[in-house]
Amino acid sequence: MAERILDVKNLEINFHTYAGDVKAIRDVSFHLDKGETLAIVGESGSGKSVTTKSLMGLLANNAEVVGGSVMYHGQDILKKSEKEMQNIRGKDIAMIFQDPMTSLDPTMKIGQQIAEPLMKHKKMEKKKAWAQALDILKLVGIVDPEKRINEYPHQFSGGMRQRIVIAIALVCYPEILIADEPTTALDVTIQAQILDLMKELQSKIETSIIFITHDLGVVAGMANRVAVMYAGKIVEYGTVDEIFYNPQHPYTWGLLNSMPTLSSTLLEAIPGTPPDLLDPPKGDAFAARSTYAMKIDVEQEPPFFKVSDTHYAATWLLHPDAPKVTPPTEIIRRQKLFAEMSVNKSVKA
Amino acid sequence: MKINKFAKLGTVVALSSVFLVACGSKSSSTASKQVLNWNESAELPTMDLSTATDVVSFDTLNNTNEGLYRLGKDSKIEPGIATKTQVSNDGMKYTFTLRKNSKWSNGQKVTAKDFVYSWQRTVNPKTSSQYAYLFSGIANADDIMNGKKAVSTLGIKAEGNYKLVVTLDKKLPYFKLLMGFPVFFPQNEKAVKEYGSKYGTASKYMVYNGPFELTKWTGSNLSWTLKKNSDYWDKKNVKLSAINFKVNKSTTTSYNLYQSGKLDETNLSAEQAKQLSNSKQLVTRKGASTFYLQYNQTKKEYQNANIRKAISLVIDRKQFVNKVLGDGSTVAKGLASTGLAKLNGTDFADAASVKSAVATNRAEAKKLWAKGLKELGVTSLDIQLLSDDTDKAKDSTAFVQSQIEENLSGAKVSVSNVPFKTRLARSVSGDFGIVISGWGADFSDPISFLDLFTSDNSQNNGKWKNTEYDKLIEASKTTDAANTTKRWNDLVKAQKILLNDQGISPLYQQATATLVKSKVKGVIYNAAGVNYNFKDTYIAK
Amino acid sequence: MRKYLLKRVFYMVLTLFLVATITFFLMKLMPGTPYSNQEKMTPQQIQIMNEQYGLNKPIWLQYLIYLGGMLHGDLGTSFQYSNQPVSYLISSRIGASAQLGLQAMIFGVVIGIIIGSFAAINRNTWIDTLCTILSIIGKSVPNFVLAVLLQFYIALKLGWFPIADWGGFSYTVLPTIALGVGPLAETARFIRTGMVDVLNSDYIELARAKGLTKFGIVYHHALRNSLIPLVTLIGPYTVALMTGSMVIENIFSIPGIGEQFVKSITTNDYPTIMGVTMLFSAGLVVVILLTDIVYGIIDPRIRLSGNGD
Amino acid sequence: MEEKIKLNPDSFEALPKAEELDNEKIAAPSLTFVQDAWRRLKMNKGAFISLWIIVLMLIVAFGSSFFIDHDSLVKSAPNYANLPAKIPGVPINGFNGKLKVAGEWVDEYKQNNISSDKYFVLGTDYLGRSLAERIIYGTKVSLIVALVATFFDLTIGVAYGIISGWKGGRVDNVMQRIIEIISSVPSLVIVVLMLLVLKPGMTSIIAAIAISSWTTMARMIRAETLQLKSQEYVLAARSLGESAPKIAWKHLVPNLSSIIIIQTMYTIPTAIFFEAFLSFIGIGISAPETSLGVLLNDGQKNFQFLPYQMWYPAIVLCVLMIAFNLLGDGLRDAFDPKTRR
Repeated sequence: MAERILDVKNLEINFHTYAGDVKAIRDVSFHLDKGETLAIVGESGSGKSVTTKSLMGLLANNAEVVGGSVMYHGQDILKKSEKEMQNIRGKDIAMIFQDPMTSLDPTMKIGQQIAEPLMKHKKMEKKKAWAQALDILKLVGIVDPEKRINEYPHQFSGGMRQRIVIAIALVCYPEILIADEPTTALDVTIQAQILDLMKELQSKIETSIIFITHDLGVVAGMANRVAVMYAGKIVEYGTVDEIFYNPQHPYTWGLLNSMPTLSSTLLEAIPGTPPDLLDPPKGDAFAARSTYAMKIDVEQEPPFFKVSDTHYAATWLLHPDAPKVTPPTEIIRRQKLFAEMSVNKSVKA
Repeated sequence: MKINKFAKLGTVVALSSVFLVACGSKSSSTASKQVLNWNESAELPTMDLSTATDVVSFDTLNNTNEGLYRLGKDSKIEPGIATKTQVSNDGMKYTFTLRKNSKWSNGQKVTAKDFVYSWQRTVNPKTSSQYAYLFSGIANADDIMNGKKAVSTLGIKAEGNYKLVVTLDKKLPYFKLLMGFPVFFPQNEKAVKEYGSKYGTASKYMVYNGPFELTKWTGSNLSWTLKKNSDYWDKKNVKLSAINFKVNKSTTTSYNLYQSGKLDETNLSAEQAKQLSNSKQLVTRKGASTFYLQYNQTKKEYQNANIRKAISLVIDRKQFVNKVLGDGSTVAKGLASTGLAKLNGTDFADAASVKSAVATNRAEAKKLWAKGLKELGVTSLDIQLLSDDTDKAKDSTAFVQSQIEENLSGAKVSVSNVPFKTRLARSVSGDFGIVISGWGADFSDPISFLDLFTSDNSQNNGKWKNTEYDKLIEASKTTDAANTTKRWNDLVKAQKILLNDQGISPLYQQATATLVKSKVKGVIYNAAGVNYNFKDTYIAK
Repeated sequence: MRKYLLKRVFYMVLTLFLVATITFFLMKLMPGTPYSNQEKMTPQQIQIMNEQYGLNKPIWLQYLIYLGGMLHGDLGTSFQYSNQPVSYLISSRIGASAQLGLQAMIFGVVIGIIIGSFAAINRNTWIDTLCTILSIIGKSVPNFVLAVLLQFYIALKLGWFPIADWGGFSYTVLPTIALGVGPLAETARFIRTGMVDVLNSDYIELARAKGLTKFGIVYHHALRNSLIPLVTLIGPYTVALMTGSMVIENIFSIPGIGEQFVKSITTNDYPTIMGVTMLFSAGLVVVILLTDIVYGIIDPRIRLSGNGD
Repeated sequence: MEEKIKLNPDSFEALPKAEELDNEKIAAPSLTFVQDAWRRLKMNKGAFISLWIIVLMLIVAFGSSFFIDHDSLVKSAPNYANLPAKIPGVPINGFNGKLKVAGEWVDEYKQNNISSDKYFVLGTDYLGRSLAERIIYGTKVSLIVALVATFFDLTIGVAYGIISGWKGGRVDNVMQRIIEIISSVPSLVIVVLMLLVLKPGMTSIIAAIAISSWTTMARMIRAETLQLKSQEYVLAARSLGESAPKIAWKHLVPNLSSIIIIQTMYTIPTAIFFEAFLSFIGIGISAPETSLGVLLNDGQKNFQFLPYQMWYPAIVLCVLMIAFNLLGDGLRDAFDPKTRR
């Protein structure tokens, strides 16, 4: 069993707004093992970013952690002071942001921007820090780094900038790297390059990654495990294979169904919009958009039902009393594949 | 309370110091403190006496330079460079003997040639002196100014270095007074030539022969210092070692400075004067200037005497000077100011006053107004009231407007307060209905006022015309010039004609309220011509 | 870059030329004459005087002469000071005005930055509210009212600073404050808004994610980025200081340009009015050009994109 | 997994369609742009109070036209000159007819033998005219100057900006050069020069301020128009062949409205300040008309003795300026989509 380095339990976060409290994160629990990549998938507004920002202690002013804990090396990060958090950020837990166009300081040389964490955390002198910045620039694949280290962000393309952002995040060799939709703002061709780079660096630097995305397609190649979030809650989690080939939650079905694959030509969108978290629905938040909704879905929240040791899903459909439903054909196809895969596995075993 | 105590103490000290000075023994003990800090409300524009036009320039020239005479207290003539004056029997020729110990600050002696040079320079049209008109009466001056005769024909001749002969075209009863006015001071030819166009534009581009020397004046700065002139012939009677002048355009500022002891004198706004009317340090400088309403008689409504009289009668001048101005200004008795000239103990202003011309009688005014409107065949009248944009002028127009509109039905007054030069231009071009303007005497003689309203005078902007008035003024200058009483009577009669006809409606005789520290003694102030003479001033203590 | 500069300078000259032209003809429309004693002068004298001032020539010729003179730095002769060249009047007084303006600018900008960033860092707290109220008041109280109050209460009643006059540094304190409060309030508001924006930006979030201290973030990232746009305000500040000096110099009896300008207005001294107007315009145009150049130098985004347009 | 929850037998029946739809409603009330701005403005206490202060001042200033006219302005009563404030039933020094003279409170009304039933709420000026009346009238004049000048600023500035931005190319270039020239002379200098040429008075001041102050508005409108021009809906309107003025009116002006409103809120206090400044240096509104600037100028001359004569108009002027500035800030925040949450 791998070492568990991060353990999030029953996290609840509210945002205070003029209209009332927005319950952005509702009872979220997950963990991260050393060296693995956990993907958190969900539509925008489902609370992925809020969750990860709470790990960094970077929540907005009007956010309040109502309950839960985030255990990191046996200590609750949520209880740490700002000062203590400053020593964790960038050194132990680092983060890559979504938009490389805006996440670099336009008025500072990139060398300095990379060197900053080193000077802060490793107490390095400027010269030494810059030398190390140069190394990491090479590592992230910047051509002609000696020259470019003295340049400003606007002189770089989007992909290059994201490499720099990655360089900044990795320069202190953090234990956990949180990547918040790191490829969303990039061209598809660049996306692949960045993803490859991240995979390559992960093996070099031996970091654990929490990979946040709304794009399941990206997840497949990156993650070991996947957590699907909807309306501030995790609705299903499991290994990549379990999520991709044996999904149980209708929302996961919807996500997979709306993803292009080689075999299917028809893409199906999930109808409706996410619920308003000012006043979250009583039962299953997805019920309103689900074609499989049952009466109980609007009355009571579903608990997690165990599918396998690593796979849980919060849907009443898994209740023994629930009627058996037929998932979309694409899902049936996937589940078939999954069955074959497990047979193969057991054969190999 | 406090003020009283200090004031008493001040007098005692003052008396004793006068005593000491009178003994002529010790002045050094006070010399170290003999510095006066004086407030000015405007910059010093020039030190070239030929082109100077303003009070500050003339005042400064009067203290740094000297002519044939100095004007002492009450415009009394005191010795200057002239030690002896001979007047010919017909009064047309003056011979001055000059002192030999007067020196320019460039080391040259002051000679008769300097006077000749200075006068010729001033009347020369090329110099374009705006005060050259004062030379009118001196032989050939008018012709020279009009470019008809050569400058050298001017009636002034130097006989040797120390004798000066002046010949006149006509008798000038006030000739000696004129000699105390800086335009008639000598100028050092060498300095004028040497400095060229820079002459008189900074303290170093000027030479001095008066009690003080000008220093620290760059030509445009806001402060300068008059330093005791160690070469002055009468230096032992000059007690001040220096006078620091400081320009403060806001009386609020200058009063603050005065209160904090940075200034020994400040002029006050009307409001300040009103508030300080009980102060022991308040000194009211009565000016030789009268302010009056001048009607534009090229317009038919103002040709109507009833209208003019009605307007005049409606104004409560007493209330105006006491409550509105409150700076010590007094109700004008007539055109010529009080204290200007006396004959046998009677002031000209009293002799020539017409009570009804400056009285308030609203019932009468309404009657006359109605009559006047009827004669004009109108029921209402728009009155354009023009004046300067100074505070006093604004107060005046506001008050006159309120008095007219409140009491004369059908009168609608529109007011414009414009800068001085704009006001002048509009006066000259006749672009006004009624203008509130003032005139200050250049020298202490009623003629300085009365000359204004002869029909051919260029300054008679209202174009009031009265042949008898013209004749009387002419007579005072020619046939009656030699006879003091006759001349006096002519002038009295003339002013009465002017007032009875309301050619103008006098408002008030201007005074300037100032605060002067009680330790400052011996400041000589004259209303007409140059105002301040600091030669005898000293600080008591 | 050179081409761009040349273009700018060309437009600058063109602008000044047009300003000179317009001012010149405006002055010709003004009522009144330069002489204060016109009635007492003979026609001969007036004619000679008009010749001296060049007023007898046709207006177009006067205009050409004026323009020609201006090229040599000759702005004519003042009407109120006899024989005093306007260029001398201006040059002898520009020092005080420039010193006062510069001090007021530095005072306003520096204190404004401190207050503004303080408010932004503590936004939505009472500190922010206090700073906002102060800057609104600073923006709303006319500088001449403030000057009168400062002079009376601080100088006269408390005696902390000289009441008026122009001497050492202590003389400049009150006028500097009176003049600088406007820019101060403006700067504080500008910096606050800018810094709130910057503090909400992604790169500040990244800086926080790096684990930098609050001070480090504000000093190294937020301040830098919110200061750069401040350069664009220097032009408007210059205007505010030039015009503000007109009354402030009067109240504090400072021998400066603004004071001179007001005097020349009330004395119909056209050459001085024109001269000061030209000076103000030229100053402003140069300041705007300089701020554009400086902006290009300190903002790397503009600096390296070349033309800076 | 243990179930602590009671499950009904029918719990697992499929949900009827109607209920599904019901859940799709959005909980937060939907607001139009203006409504949203208004709500946000109301949230901003300072701005909201300012709005009411301005409304109140407008009502008082313009409502006073029925009571304070030309006659009451012109009428002087030197007997009552320079009396301090006296409010019936207020025994506080400074509001009971007493004035601090040389450190002691003196009843000026008694000293001047004024009948005890005479009250001046804010005292009187040097001609014995009620200061309260004059301040109200002065406020009106200041507001008129500001509003009318702003109106011209608005029309000229907006039209100029739209034309310049819309036409683009050479027209835009020339128009921008013109703005550059105008704004290279400090606007106060322009105003002063204009006033020297025009006859002094309210019309001239309004004209002078209007002429010099529209450039900022024009610049902002132009920049925004340039952006709007390339928006899809404008392109759509163009491709449908709508005329340029119609597009400007139907599409541009509504979208520019927030900028216009905000900029206006800042122009008004600037105009008020200009007017006060001009009156202060003595070339502003001429008697008998009065304005806050005139009153301030009159008051400051006498500040050492009758401080109330400057304080009252100064307070009114400052409150007015603060109110407009706060409202401007409030509107900017309310309209600025960036701060919409």
